[in-house]
Amino acid sequence: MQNKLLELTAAAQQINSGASLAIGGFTSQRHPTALLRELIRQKRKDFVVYAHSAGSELDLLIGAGCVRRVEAAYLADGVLAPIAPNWRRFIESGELEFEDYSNAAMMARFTAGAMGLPFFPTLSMLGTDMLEQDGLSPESRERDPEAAVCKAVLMDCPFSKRKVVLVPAITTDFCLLHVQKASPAGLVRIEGQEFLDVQMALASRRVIVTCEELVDDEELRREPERNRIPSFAVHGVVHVPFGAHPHGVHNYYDYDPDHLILYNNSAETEDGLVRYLDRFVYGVEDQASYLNAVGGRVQLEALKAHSGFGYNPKLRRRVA
Amino acid sequence: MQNKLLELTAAAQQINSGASLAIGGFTSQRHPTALLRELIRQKRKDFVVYAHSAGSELDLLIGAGCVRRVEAAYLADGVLAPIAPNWRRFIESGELEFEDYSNAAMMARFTAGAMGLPFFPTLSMLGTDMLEQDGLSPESRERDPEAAVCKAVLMDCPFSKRKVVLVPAITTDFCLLHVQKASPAGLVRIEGQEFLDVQMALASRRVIVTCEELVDDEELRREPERNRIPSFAVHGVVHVPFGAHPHGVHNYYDYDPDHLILYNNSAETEDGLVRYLDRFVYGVEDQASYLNAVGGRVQLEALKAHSGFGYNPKLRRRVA
Amino acid sequence: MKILQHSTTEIMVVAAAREIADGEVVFAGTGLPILGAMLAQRMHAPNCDIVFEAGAVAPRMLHLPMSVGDSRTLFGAAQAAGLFDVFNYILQGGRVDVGFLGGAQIDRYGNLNSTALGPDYRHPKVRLPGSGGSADVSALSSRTVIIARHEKRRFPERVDYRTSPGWLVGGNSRERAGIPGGGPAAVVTTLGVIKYRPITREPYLASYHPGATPLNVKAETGFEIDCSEAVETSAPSNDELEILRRVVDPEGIFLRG
Amino acid sequence: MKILQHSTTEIMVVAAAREIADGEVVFAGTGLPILGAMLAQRMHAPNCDIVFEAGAVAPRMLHLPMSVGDSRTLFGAAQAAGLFDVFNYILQGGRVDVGFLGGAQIDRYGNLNSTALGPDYRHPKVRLPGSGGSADVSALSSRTVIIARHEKRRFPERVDYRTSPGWLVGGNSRERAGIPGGGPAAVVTTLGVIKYRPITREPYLASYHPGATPLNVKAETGFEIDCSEAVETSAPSNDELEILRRVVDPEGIFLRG
Repeated sequence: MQNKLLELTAAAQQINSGASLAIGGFTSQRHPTALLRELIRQKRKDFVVYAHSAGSELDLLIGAGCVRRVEAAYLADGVLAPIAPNWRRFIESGELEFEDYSNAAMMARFTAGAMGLPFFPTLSMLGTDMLEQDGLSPESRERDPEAAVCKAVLMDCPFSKRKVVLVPAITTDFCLLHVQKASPAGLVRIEGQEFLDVQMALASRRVIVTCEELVDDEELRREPERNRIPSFAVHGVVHVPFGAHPHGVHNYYDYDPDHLILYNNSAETEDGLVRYLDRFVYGVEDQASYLNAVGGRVQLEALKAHSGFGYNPKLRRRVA
Repeated sequence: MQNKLLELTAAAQQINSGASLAIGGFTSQRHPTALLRELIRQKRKDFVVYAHSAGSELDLLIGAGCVRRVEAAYLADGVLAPIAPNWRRFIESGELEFEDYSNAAMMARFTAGAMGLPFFPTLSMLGTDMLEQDGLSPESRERDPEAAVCKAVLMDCPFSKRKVVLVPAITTDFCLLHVQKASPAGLVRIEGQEFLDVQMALASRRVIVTCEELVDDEELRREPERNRIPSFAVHGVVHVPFGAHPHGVHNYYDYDPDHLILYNNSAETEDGLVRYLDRFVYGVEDQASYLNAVGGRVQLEALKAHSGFGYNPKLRRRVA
Repeated sequence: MKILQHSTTEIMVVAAAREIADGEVVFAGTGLPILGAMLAQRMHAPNCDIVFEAGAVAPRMLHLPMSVGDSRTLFGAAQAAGLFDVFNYILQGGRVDVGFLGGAQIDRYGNLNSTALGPDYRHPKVRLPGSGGSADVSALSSRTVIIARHEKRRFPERVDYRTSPGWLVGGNSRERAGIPGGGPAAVVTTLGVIKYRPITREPYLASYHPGATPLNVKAETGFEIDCSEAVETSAPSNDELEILRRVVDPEGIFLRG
Repeated sequence: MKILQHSTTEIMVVAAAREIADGEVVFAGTGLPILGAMLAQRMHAPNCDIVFEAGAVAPRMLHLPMSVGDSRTLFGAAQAAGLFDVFNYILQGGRVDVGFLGGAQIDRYGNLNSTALGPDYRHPKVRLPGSGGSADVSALSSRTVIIARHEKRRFPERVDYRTSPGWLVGGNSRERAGIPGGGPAAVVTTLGVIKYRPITREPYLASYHPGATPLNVKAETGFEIDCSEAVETSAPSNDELEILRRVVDPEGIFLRG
């Protein structure tokens, strides 16, 4: 049995500038943020990121100047950050290439990649400007070998005469996930909502998984119905407790409302963003220092999920 | 909360002659055979059955004269019945309409129905006679409102120029499943392989589930990651222990090699089939009498799954 | 008995909740839609099943989620799935009775914009988060209910970018575009409830909230709206307000947003 | 040490097992393919992962399954999935290194028939079970290994019905048809092992089993086959036979079929 265990720094070293990425999670949940901070520290550039509903994990990567293009459906952290601040600023200032799809369309695109299909059909996006207006110009699509030849194609179904939208497959160089449990051999256990992690992983050439807990392969084989990604599709496993902070991990800890608001407020200005990066990314050398910087044991304890809930029902979320 | 509990006879009464059916399970596993025997007793006719890899459950339905047309990939019970005998005889004598697809293509067709799509793309069946030769004549397709307008369509992908096969969606009137556990509100728990039960259920207008064990909704809500069919898509729940016999149910009991061979040998001739039907279908009034007829407590005890295996590791399968 | 006073947010949520019938499958977007669905479940629609695009299906939530991906959406859930199952099997599969949505802009025919403000999509004045599941819910639910603050700048004749399809340009234009679901049934705002005529899909004011008038609505609406049949919205009951404040959002996350 | 005698079934399974390299992902069809994969896992390929179309992924089977849907395929499995995941994500997703198949007829270019015998598909002389996953594995694995009893009637120039694509009509015809996977690498029979030339895809006899001769092979083959380079298959080792008989199929379900 292959041992796929890696240290966080070594995992980040595998991920080259210019790579295309899929990042697991959903808005404020289960993003591999520790790994993303390490990528920022290692000064990666020019990523193309495909996402459905991303949160501040991708916003931070954009703010740190690591991203060339985003194709996505949504960037926000719920009410804590109704518009992801760098996403907004970088697009308004023309510094970021972007393409808009709906969540169902991005889901369809990743699913096509996972299934080895060149496209996927959807009934969504009909009648919307997402089919009428492109974020990417035809020239930039031609220039960019990563980009699909066009955004979507409208077809008449040969069986029913209904209109169907075809969206192009996504296959990324890397998929980065954060999950509850993983084994050194690459078995992965997701608890709670799956989001789109399974399809993102299978649409990727290499999958790197950070996890809250490292467990035996045997333990995960005891309930094979709950394993949804074949271990032969997983290439690296990194043990990173609190690896999704400031986002939440079902059954482990809640999102951190204080930090998410601090992030959102900081990132609304360039200066604020620079100070945030200095304090929480460049100024900390590893995950342990980061956890100290965000409040250490006391703060983390306050986020811990309560048994039977999966989150902390006592968490104060209305931040003054 | 709606109570969807039904008796077996009442469940069968809902299923009208002429209906299109999807039947859960796979070759020798987890078919709703008790419900199918009740349909035969109730003299239903003219079913259109869509299947992937069916076993003697569908073969019996064909033999009893209940089926007008089958679209499927495979009918056999492994080495116990390498060719389903009625499937063979009815086709060779021209008494059954049929259409051949591969398992992946039937999976794709049910998936399209489950997803509300009129078709699904696949890279399979390219270069095969399944794309060249139709079982159904164009006239019989035209006559039959249930049939798709054509078997499959070859297209050039507009993004990649690759060849892609489009197969038409299946939506059935009824999906009949047999599962390990279900709740009166219609939550369903499948243990072991899912086969295609989830997609078949979601591609159907009405879903009737027979189960080994009736459990509380609360019990199934404790592990929501393992529930894969929304209860609002399930319309009837019937408690039928050993409801899949002679097929197996993972974690409950094994397939019955003696009975499967007895079936296969009987069904190889018309006379034998008539005798089998008299003895095991028409001659038994309910599931309890059936279980007595097939060997009662002693035989069922010998099939019971052992803990930690999901099947009976001591079962003698080489029948003299 | 003292009648409780309500805020404009509260009556909006209450009026939205009343659009849900018992036993329906409700797809709820982030924000006020969640409050509306949770309130309905505790009032007249105890058997409605709520579905969230991030993966929670038919939960019995105890605590208000801050977004549709929140772990709180999973409490007591019948299923913990993901985007794949929810969008493909439940939404596009035609199993959602009513989709609950918000939007930054909403136009005459109930089309929504949550992508970008300004005339040039590629160089917007304000870049918004994007569709998320909004376009999908708008296209694929049997009907939708939209919740929005009633301000003139948010209610233009035509949205700057059509993220989510309403009745498009009215008449049968939605059907002609091949959109399978049923379109907006109601827009619940801080001032009243807008509905649409059956054939023309022209908007009309169905009701105005206590304290508001048809004139207020006309003044805050950037398109022509027929107010001739409008009646006053029946005020939130004490029960509705109590449950909303004490059970659904005791922290005041959205109600005191 | 005494050298154990082997049956034609046994040498076929042993030769097939040797086609699996350690660490590969193997898709196994019902029957002898399962024996081959289980034997390989216990001999030279302990880290190969076996995949079954009914849903079992990477099991550590203790007991021989009678078909690919058997619960025995699940023992120690990494995943209990279903047709959807296995066909879409694993097979069509390009993750299967080698597919193991049988067939009632196999022709010159390794095309298989498991649908119907006779000239008229709609009115066949013998109706067979159908493709099952055979067409899919043949189209979508990186390579396939076919296991078949070597009899003239089973090895015609052209199959009556092409259920599963081999090299079609030779040359680059498979590629031209748009089939993504890599085609048959070997046909392991009761008499020997047939392989295919790189460009022309013409069959040739790579080896004949002990006790058989190239002449036997030619006599039992309905198409022309080049036997000029054939060598004798190395006999099954005692280890291979012991494991096959005592561990893989102690009941003799397939070996004494």
